[in-house]
Amino acid sequence: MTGWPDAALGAVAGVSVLLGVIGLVTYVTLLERKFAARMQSRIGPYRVGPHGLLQPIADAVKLMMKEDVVPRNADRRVFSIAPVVFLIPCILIFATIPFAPGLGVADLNIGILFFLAVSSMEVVGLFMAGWSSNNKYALLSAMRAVNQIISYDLPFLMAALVPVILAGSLKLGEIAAAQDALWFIAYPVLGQLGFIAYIIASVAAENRVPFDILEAESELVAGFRVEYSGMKFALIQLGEYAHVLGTSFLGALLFLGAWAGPGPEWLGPVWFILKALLIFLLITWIRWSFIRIRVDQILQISWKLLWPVSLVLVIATAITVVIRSSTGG
Amino acid sequence: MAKSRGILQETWDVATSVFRAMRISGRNFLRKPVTVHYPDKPRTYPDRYRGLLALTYDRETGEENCIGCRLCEFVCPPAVIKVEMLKSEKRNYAKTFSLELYACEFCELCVQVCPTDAIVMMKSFDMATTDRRELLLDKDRLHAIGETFDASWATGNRLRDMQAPPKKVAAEKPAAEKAGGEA
Amino acid sequence: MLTAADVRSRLATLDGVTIAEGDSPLTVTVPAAQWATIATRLKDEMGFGFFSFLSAVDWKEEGLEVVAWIDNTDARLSVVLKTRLGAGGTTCPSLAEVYRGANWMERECFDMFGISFEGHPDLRRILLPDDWVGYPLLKLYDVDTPYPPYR
Amino acid sequence: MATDLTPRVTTELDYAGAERLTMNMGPQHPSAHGVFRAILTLEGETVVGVDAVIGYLHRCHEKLAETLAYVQYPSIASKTDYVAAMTSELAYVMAAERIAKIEVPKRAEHLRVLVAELQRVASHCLWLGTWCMDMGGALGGGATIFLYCIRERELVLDLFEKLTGARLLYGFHQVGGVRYDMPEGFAADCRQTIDLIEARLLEYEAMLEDNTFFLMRTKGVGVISRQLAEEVGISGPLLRASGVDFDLRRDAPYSSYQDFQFKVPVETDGDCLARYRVRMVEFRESIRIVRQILDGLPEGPISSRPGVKAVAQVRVPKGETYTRVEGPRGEVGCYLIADGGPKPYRMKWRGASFSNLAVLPFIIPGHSVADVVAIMGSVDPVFGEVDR
Repeated sequence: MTGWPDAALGAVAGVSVLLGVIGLVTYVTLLERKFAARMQSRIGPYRVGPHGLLQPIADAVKLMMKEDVVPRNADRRVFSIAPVVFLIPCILIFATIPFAPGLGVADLNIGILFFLAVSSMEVVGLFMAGWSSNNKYALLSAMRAVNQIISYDLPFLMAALVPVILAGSLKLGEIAAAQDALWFIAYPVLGQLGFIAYIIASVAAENRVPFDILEAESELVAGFRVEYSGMKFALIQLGEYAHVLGTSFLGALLFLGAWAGPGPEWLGPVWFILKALLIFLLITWIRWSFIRIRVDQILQISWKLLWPVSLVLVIATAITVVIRSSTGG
Repeated sequence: MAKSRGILQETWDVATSVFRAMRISGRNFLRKPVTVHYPDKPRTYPDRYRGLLALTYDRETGEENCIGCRLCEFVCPPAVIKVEMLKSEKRNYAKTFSLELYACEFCELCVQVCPTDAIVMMKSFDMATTDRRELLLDKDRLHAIGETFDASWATGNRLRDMQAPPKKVAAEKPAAEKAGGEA
Repeated sequence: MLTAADVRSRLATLDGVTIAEGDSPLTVTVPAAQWATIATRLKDEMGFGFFSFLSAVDWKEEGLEVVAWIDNTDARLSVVLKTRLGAGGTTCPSLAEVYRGANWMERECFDMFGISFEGHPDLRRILLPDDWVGYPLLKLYDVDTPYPPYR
Repeated sequence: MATDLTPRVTTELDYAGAERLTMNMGPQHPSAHGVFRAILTLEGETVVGVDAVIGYLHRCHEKLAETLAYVQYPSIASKTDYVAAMTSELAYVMAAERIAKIEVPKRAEHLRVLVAELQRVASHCLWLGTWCMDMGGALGGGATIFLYCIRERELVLDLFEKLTGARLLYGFHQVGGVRYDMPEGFAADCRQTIDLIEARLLEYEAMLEDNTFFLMRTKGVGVISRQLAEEVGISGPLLRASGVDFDLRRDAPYSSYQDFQFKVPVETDGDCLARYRVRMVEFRESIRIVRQILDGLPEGPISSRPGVKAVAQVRVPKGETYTRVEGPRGEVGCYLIADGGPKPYRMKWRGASFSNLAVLPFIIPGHSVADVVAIMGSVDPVFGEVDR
């Protein structure tokens, strides 16, 4: 076995996943806009292309052509690399996701841990962006970001652990394969509760309404990205949506049985993407239905409600699995 | 959140309220959107729409209705109308008539006071422009606008008829209408 | 329940207070020196707690007049307090300590008429820019007074 | 219900070690509701001091009124409170009528009440929407409720458009009556609209009042005590939410409010939720009044004086008066001094929002930044009226 073909294959897979993700993310914004518009009795993007289908491209071109403004008193270097630092973990989370059996960049042994670890790295980029902007809104937002993401990564982790325990593996491919017979969302009680906890925690970890206090455009204008414009803003936006999408994919993988679905095997990835989009729409639906809550209340919900509940859930899952294996085996 | 209620009750409340709010937004998702694509689909204006201002011609003789009496100039609250009178033998004319549409507030007072129904409002507001000077309307342009769009219901005589106490209406209405048609 | 006649009789005993005809509202003219004390009495003793507005009128040669309108929301009585500052007079005691709402109203009055309210905690322009010259609502102030850099 | 009405005002916080941050909120800010600038002093996320700066929209209406005649000013008066133009026009016109002792025909009085109440519905729609957007963000559920409210407000504006031809600044009132009579089919449209809005109110309530998140954001936030409310002179729904049972429509009836039955909602909590509840009841009461008017609208002239023919047509004899109108935001007052000519000698415009906003420096300290926008929104200021 030579190293060459493997490396080349890895590079090709990596680049194609990257491009695929970027393409998907741009169109997911359109999906969200259309969905939200319809929910609000509007029509949404319509002018660019038939039914606004070219709108994301127009947006991207517009953002690329915009002047790149750096505030005079900003920390120039940090300000410039912050969007990249933010974007990299958000894209990197796709690395471990298998889109079909064996079809992924790297189905690591500790796939889910990699996912969770990398996805929480985005807070570094957030904080860098907020701090270096030399803007008080951005600074407040950065503080809130650290607060919130740290408090919600724990319940997020706990919720993600439920399927891990049920499947008995940290490898995402095996978790998906374990759901061939029964999707974990259909697993009595534990599956549903785990799914709900997962959705709540992911909404919060992705800073979406009602937990979008770090963006909070009505109080902090746009939070950490208030000073960004042009391409850097586009990168941040891309990262944010990539993160949401990544979490949706993980959700679909953990609870909705990933590529399992009727039809031939090559339809697997399609099913997977559809399920991920379903979760994305659910998150969007939540986003456009609630008002935001205050930072102290968000922390309260996390530490007093969600964290204990998810902990109990994990323990219950563990006990169930042990009982099942001892009785069944 | 009241502290007395248990954590289960609280969770249940949150869950049901989440469900209810999402049901409402879901219900609205199924409704038809209310927005329309405006320039593609023309909007219907009510009869009394107060839009662009215009000067009118007499339908029968083809003469200008404006007699340059300057009543509209005096009554205009933001003072955007400037009229100069041209004295003539039979009747007077407006020598110049300018209207600064960019400062106009569409209060319809100029229409209201006009004795000859010369100035009216149009059922349109389509006059977006990138140049202020295009909104400084002179007499010719005001006449041209009057030819381009549909006129609203309101004219000076009609407005005064509507407002006048009833005894006057009964006596003067036919006369007023006649006068409005002739002048 | 407090009636207009009660208020009238209780105010009539005070020096320098003249009460005009008519009960709604009760128009009470007081000397400027007693402006704040009478307002305090109305508020504390007769329950006129609701502060509606405070403004001034420029009577040209006769000088400025300060007007305040206060209500008793329980008895539904209204009192108009008036005081003349005299020709050329521009000082008036402040009501800001009595009614917290007078704070902004007096600032506006200072802004527009140049009346300095003595005892006001924070008397500065409120609606106009800080560098504005003149007091627009005085009758002597011309509408077209230029304000650099505008116009 | 025993409620602690002491406001959450803590100008001196317990700890003094934190570095203070001065933050300019506005004049360009998504929830400035126009052009309001609050200079906030923060300790962490807690506001410890606020300096409100207003005047960015100042047009000196009071001087303007001295230069415009009685027939001209009503169409400008609508620009003070541009969200509730009908009520501000009404205040001015009533002041002139009261000094000149001009009778207004019954039909005109009823039409005035009709438009005032429809205006209240429209204005409260806008309030609810913008307030939710303040709390929920333009990219979240707040925007959804905002758009629902705007959707319903548009229907009322359509009615006004049918009636007067304008959507925002109407110029509907004139001294002696109103300028426009109801067009054909207006009553039926009106009924249909208010029925629809009444049904949609239930949806708003399902999205807000039943929602734990909403209660968390509003309950106990921005408490205005009864005494503070009266002293500052805040009025309208805010005053009633603080436990003062005072509504000018009932307690000092103007126009023809004495002819109609309606309930005046009073809440004692004085917080944002109480203000919301008062306004939600007012919605329904306004709709109820509109129904009563449509049921019994008298026939007759709409103006006791002939329509305006010239600028100096209306002259008002010497005299002075103060008329107050219960606008959607509270007491809109016009203190008018006439000197016998076609123009007033002096006019003082009491904007409800001006006094309502003056309460902010007293209640904001002690709250967090997120609460500032919630309180601002619940006060419902319209800056045309604040700055006049």
